[in-house]
Amino acid sequence: MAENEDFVIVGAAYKKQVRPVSESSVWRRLWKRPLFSLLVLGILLLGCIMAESIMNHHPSDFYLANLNEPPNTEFYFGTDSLGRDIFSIIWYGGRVSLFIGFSGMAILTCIGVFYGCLSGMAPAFLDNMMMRTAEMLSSIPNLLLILLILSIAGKPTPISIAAVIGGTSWMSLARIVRSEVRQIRASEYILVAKSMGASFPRILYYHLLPNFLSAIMFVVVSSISSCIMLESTLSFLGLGLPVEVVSWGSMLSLSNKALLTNSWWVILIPGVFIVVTLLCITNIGHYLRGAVNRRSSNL
Amino acid sequence: GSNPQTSSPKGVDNSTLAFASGDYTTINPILNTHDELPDIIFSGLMKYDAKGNPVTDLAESYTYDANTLTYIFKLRQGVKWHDGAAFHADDVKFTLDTLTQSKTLAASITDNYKEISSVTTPDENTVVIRLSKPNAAMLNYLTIGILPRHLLEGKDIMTDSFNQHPIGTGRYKFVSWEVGQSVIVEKNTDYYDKIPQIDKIVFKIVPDENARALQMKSGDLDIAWLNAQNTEGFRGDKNYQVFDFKTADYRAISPNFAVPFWQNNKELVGILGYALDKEAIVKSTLGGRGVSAYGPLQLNAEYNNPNVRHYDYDPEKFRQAVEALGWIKGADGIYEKDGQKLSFGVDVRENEEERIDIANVAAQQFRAAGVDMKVNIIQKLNWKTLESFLIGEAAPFDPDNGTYDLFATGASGNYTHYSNAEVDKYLQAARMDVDPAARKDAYDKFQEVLAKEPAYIMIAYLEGNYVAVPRLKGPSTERVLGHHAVGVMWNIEDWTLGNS
Amino acid sequence: MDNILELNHLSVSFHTAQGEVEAVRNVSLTLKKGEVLALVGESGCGKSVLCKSVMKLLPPNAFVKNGSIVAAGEDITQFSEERMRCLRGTRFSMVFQDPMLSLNPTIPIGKQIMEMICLHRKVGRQTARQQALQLLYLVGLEEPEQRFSLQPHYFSGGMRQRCVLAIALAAQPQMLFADEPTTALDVTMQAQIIDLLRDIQKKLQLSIVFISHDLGVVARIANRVAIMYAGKIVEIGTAEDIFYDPRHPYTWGLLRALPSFVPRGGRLHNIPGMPPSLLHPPQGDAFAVRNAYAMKIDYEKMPPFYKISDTHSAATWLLDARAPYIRRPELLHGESRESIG
Amino acid sequence: MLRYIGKKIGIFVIFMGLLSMFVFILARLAPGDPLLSFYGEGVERMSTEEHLAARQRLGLDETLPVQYIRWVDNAVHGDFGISYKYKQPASVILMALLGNTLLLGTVAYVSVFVLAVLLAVFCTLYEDTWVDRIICKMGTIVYYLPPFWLGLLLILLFSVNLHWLPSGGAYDTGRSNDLLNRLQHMILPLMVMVTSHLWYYTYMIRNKLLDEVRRDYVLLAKAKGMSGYSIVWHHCLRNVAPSITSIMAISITHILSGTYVVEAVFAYPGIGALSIESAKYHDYNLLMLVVLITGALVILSSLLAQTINECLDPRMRSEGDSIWQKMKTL
Amino acid sequence: MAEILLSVQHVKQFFSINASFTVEAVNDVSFQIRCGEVFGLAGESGSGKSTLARTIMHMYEPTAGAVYYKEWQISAQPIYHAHKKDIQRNMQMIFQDSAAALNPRMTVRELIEEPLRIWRWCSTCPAYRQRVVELLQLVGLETSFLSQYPDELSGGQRQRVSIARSLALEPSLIIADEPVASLDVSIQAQIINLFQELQREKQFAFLFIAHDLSLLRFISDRIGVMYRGHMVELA
Ligand SMILES: Nc1ncnc2c1ncn2[C@@H]1O[C@H](COP(=O)(O)OP(=O)(O)OP(=O)(O)O)[C@@H](O)[C@H]1O
Ligand SMILES: Nc1ncnc2c1ncn2[C@@H]1O[C@H](COP(=O)(O)OP(=O)(O)OP(=O)(O)O)[C@@H](O)[C@H]1O
Ligand SMILES: [Mg+2]
Ligand SMILES: [Mg+2]
Repeated sequence: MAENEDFVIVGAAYKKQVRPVSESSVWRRLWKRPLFSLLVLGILLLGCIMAESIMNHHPSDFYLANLNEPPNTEFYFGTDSLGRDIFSIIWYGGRVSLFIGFSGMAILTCIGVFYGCLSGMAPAFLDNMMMRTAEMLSSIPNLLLILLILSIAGKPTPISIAAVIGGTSWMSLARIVRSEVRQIRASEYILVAKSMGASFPRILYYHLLPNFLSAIMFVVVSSISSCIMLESTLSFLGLGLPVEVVSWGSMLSLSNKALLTNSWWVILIPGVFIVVTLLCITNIGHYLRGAVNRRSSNL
Repeated sequence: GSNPQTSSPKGVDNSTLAFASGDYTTINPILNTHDELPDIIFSGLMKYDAKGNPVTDLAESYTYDANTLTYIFKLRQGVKWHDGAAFHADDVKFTLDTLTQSKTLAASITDNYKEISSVTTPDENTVVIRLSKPNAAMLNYLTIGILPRHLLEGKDIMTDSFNQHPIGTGRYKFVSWEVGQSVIVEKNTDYYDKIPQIDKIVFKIVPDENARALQMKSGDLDIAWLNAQNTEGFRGDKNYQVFDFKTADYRAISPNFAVPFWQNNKELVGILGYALDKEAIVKSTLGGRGVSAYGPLQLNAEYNNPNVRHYDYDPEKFRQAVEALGWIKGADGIYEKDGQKLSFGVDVRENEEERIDIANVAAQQFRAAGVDMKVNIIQKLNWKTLESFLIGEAAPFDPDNGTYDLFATGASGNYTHYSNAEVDKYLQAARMDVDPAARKDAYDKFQEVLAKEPAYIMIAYLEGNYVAVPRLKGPSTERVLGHHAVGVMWNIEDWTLGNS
Repeated sequence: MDNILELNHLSVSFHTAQGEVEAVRNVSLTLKKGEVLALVGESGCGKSVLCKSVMKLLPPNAFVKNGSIVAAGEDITQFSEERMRCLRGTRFSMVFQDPMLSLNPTIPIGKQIMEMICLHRKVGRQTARQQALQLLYLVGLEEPEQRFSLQPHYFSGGMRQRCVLAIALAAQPQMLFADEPTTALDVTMQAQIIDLLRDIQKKLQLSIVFISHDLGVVARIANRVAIMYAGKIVEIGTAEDIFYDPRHPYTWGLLRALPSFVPRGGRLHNIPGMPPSLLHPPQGDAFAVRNAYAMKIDYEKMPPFYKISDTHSAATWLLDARAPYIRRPELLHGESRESIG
Repeated sequence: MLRYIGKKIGIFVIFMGLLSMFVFILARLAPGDPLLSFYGEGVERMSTEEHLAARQRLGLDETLPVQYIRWVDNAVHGDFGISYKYKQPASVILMALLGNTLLLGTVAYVSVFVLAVLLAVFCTLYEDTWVDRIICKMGTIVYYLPPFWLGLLLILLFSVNLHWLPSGGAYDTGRSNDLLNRLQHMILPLMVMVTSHLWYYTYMIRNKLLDEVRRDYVLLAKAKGMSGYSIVWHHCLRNVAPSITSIMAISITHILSGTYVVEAVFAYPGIGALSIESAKYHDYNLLMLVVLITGALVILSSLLAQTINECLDPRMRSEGDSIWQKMKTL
Repeated sequence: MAEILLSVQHVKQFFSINASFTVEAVNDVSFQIRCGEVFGLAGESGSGKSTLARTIMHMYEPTAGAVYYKEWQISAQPIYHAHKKDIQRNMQMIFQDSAAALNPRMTVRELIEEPLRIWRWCSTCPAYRQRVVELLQLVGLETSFLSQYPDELSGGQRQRVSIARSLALEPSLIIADEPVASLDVSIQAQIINLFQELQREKQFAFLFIAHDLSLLRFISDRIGVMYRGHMVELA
């Protein structure tokens, strides 16, 4: 009887067919997130933001009684040859450096993306002109251009340095964006959006940006590092920030000096902080990029 | 050494010395005033001995007539330029005329020669120099290298290619110049005096201090001037020797008396010295390689007057003195008077790292004492507006050089607008008087007056630390060096290089 | 032993972020020498994956979950990449779904063919060139000499498809997988390519696995037809079996959906609903929710294969002895079949 | 063909004109006294008249347009003026150092890209395996190491401790024509330049390649029986070559401006330091020349890249990429 | 007879690849579509169907000839711009490849909402959602698709999303460029049925492009066949 019941025709959509789904995948997805990087970066950022309450010494003071001391309980990361407390400088300087890094990145990304999109969407003639202009600007060695503009801009502040660095380093990003946009702009969804009457900012924001974001992610993230490095090069050249504003960049030039004096703490600690920070940022950027589903390789 | 291939007598390899040098743009004694190369390629009528006193060089002898203010120099015979041409009195006249009359020349030293009214050459071996005013330091100034007339006459001294292919009469001959890389000189075997023993000197251009230290370590250099910190790494290493030269190079904060703050507060200049722990500055910024400074002639062996007021570190004394002047500490810990803060800026040029450090440490010490000194890093000095400058000066030789032009009212180097009638008087007297005893007396007085009303807040004298390989023998620390420790090669003819 | 390919209970899955995608589920089939087997099914039912898993061209996240692949008597399931490389091109080759994308856009057509020849046969460049030209003649490309050194973008879709075919045939394979070789082409081109395939198959005695979702196309070329649904084969038989005596409701649906079957102005017969996701394929018969003749058991249990004749079998509970008799809906008549075949 | 070349030359000339104008104006807007580098500290002692006369001598008293036109006029006749600092013709100074920089730059440039391509191919072949992951991590870390620091560290290791390599200079004195010697001196600077650029380009090329191996033609190539290595090498690389050449074209200044650090650390005589100094001390003529040279290099290489791309990929010839897009829907 | 909605008059569309070679993609084509009419356009691959559609949509400027929408000559730049709003709202296009025509980074909801948002169709957020749900139901999709990305949909579902989007603004003319060519038979049948129902219900004019004549015969009121850029048959 029961058997026959099974063979009663009930037709389509009689009930939903489901199979129990194991929940393990949620864990796996969470695991793939760069939790560790986020944590480390979070701690670093928090430390820099709350530098005042963490520091146990004044970052730009010279503790002349404690020259060149290795890390100890009073000076957690030791002191340099002028008696400055490296621990405090790290946090305080991190604030300046990260500010310059991030805002430089923001500026160059904004300019680069906007310029690149505009050029990519423009008719051939305008596009050509815009690209040649960018090429012209980028043919002047970056440092040289920064130097010239900084000297016109007057006394450097973190903001002006970030602005100048950002304002002079967007060209290669613009070029990448442009070539991406050139590829995307012929795609049909852009045509659709256009034929529906979408404005340029709308197309840029909803259609172009999300689609080339992954392509420029690495360039954007690594521009944070190049902004920090450029600032340190400027410090090295003596054109950087006023002395009372310490940054990781000025710390790096300190470590150059200390190379022969076996003060490993002066050499290593700032470098480690910079590299770790950048690595974390890269990891997170990489995740953001990878989060967009990519087909698997055909190889 | 990098070229061990040339053979030489046992135990001695005088072939090539590698010397770490800064970059050169020109090699010309009247354009480069403190550089090593012009010193050894060119020679002057006079030269300095170990003590820094002028003695004859190209001149065989000289006489001075105080009434007519005339020097008559007899020149050495048979001296040859490196290109083989004979050296004449004309060359001397040409050089001095260039210094005094050239329209295109813009060198910082021309002021030293402005008393020369005429130069004549009665014959090939005699030069007659007539002065318009007495100048006791003239013999010092005549140590300037003599330029060859036959190569430079009618040319623009500033831009002529001679500056890159110098021909002199000195101990070493210019051989080649690889731009940015090295300048090579070899010994002048026709030299009229003691011929140097080291065949060849390579001036390796290594501008970066750390790179220089590393090259020294890696054996690419034989002798190099290093900063105090880097020198530490070589001390006690048997593979290296360290020469600690005294230098007449000092650092001070020089107030600009043209700005209102200092015009109103001249008295502060001296007192501020009490607030600076100079020993600590030397220890930290100079790695302990230096001495605290109290006067511009402090390292002058003959003319120094140690018995002047010193303004050594004494915060209590500073407090009393400054409060005696009516300053009262404000709520922020900075002194105030009549609503004005005890606050001024100090300018430092961006490329001078050790000065920046000094300024920063000094600023911190001042702040602790209640003085607000702001450090400004600048690219270009503007003496019209700056409030004070972290100055570096040196008076290694004649006391006139490095005092008169700095402290006399309206003198060419007196950018700070310092003016003190008594100082002027003694400096003038010392300049006019050729008699050493009288001069000494005048300089003693000058130093006393200057100490009472100082022009600078003196900080420290630097040391010049040269690191060399042990096989290099001969450098003598007897001589007090000048700015940037220039002058090690003053006795280059005595240097020898052992085998590596 | 003329079974050139045997699949035994083959299951292939993909690891994805969402979970396991079961693209091929328990598929068994055989292919004889000189036979044309058509695989028919909706998009995403696993046709391409099936072919690629035989050639081991699946991406790294795919894995053979179960079953074995036997080619010309050799079990190649566990073959290493190196050994597979020798088989690819010679034992079996493949014509991919999209001729526009499967040619390298920057390399001249001729070179792409020669590459294949040089790879598998020790011949000089000149001979390879000669052979490549012959192949281009074979696939009916006009003026092959002139076109030999042109990049693919100078070619129309049909011409490109011919070139891909030439590449696939270059190393004289025993077996060819043709993965929807005509879908992207228009009707005239489609007909040409199918005729060409048929010719070549006859000439070279090839075994072909022909993939399509268009029964009309299949009717023109196939000896045997396998209908796939949601990773499984639901019905398999000779072309006659499938077209004249289909047993699976899904096959009925497919046959009825052709537009030429309905007079103008009418409504096309369609199968309601969407094919299931293979991410978590449903329990029971996957077709049940779209099947007007579904029985309760269809929602619970996977139907087994029922043999209808020696060549014909189908997996549906309708063939079970206990099932009620269902009158097959009216299908294509003889003359309509002519119109598509 | 002639028209093609003519067009390229036209672009070149306009480009150089605009570039020189831009830098000319920028340099002169920057505050500071160019006389300072000519006369040294002496400038501070000059009276106003002397100062004026000196400016006149250097032709700095005229209005900007006049100065610019005169500069262009001279430059067209091959006279680029004298360097204020070196007091010699700017071209002489530049030529003396340009060779060194070009040598180092070219070798660095070539090795960066050769290594980048090799690494990228390697990473692509082993995508998502531990080798790839390790290379990526290492590459990123090395890329982030500050070049100053790395340079000094390398000297410490290879010259001071191991005595394997010279620590500075472009060649041993007097052996400027000894290529081997030059190479020996170039190894350390090269290592710094390569490490500070390598990963950036590797990563870009790697990404391009990863996109490329996801194309369908790869599957066809694989079905032919080609190995993964030869697919990437013969097919994918060829297809990403246009992107690589365009990246290479823009990277020239990137790599050239990287020489500054290297020159400072390794006392390598080159134009990097020269250009910085010239900008810092308002050595206008030298600055202009340096910028023109790098500008010419960039535009030439980008024109070259364009030409190469057009040869590699005929689709590029007409209006870039769009036509291909259209053709796809054919 | 209903009024003429779209009129294509002697339109030519040439692409010059280089100096010596010009593709004559569309060559002197004329036809008209009335309100509520279904016009089928057939032709083999490369015959210029898509190009014609794009020219009508003002994506290309015609080399010669004119396109009239109602009484406006929309192929002329100034006139197009004067009536841009009306045209953009009332002419919608559905592309052959639904995967390419849907932005892969937008969810179904965002995709369908986009034209509504551009035209400020509703005043509140819930109203937008309401409208999207309505549209989804119209094309036979469940609301559970709202937050899915195009990659996660099957071809048929994607095509439905495209259709829903093109219907969002209730246009008077829809141009469908081979909307079912890449779909398999059963899905194709579903979509065609859907088109027919919608067309009957909403009474929009329809330019339907396909290369399958049997399909066209089935759906359209009139058919044009293109061959190498020319319109060769009008039935
Ligand atoms: N690389 C992959 N990763 C995950 N799933 C995949 C992958 N490739 C294919 N699939 C899944 O496998 C199933 C079968 O795909 P397949 O390509 O074989 O379909 P098909 O029958 O060839 O369809 P079509 O007619 O569209 O070509 C699909 O559901 C698809 O989602
Ligand atoms: N932007 C363009 N530039 C150059 N040629 C083009 C362009 N767009 C289309 N063509 C050419 O115009 C012709 C017609 O192309 P179109 O895409 O209109 O054909 P179709 O009829 O839509 O073909 P299919 O059925 O394959 O979609 C083709 O030969 C094509 O190469
Ligand atoms: Mg498929
Ligand atoms: Mg089309």
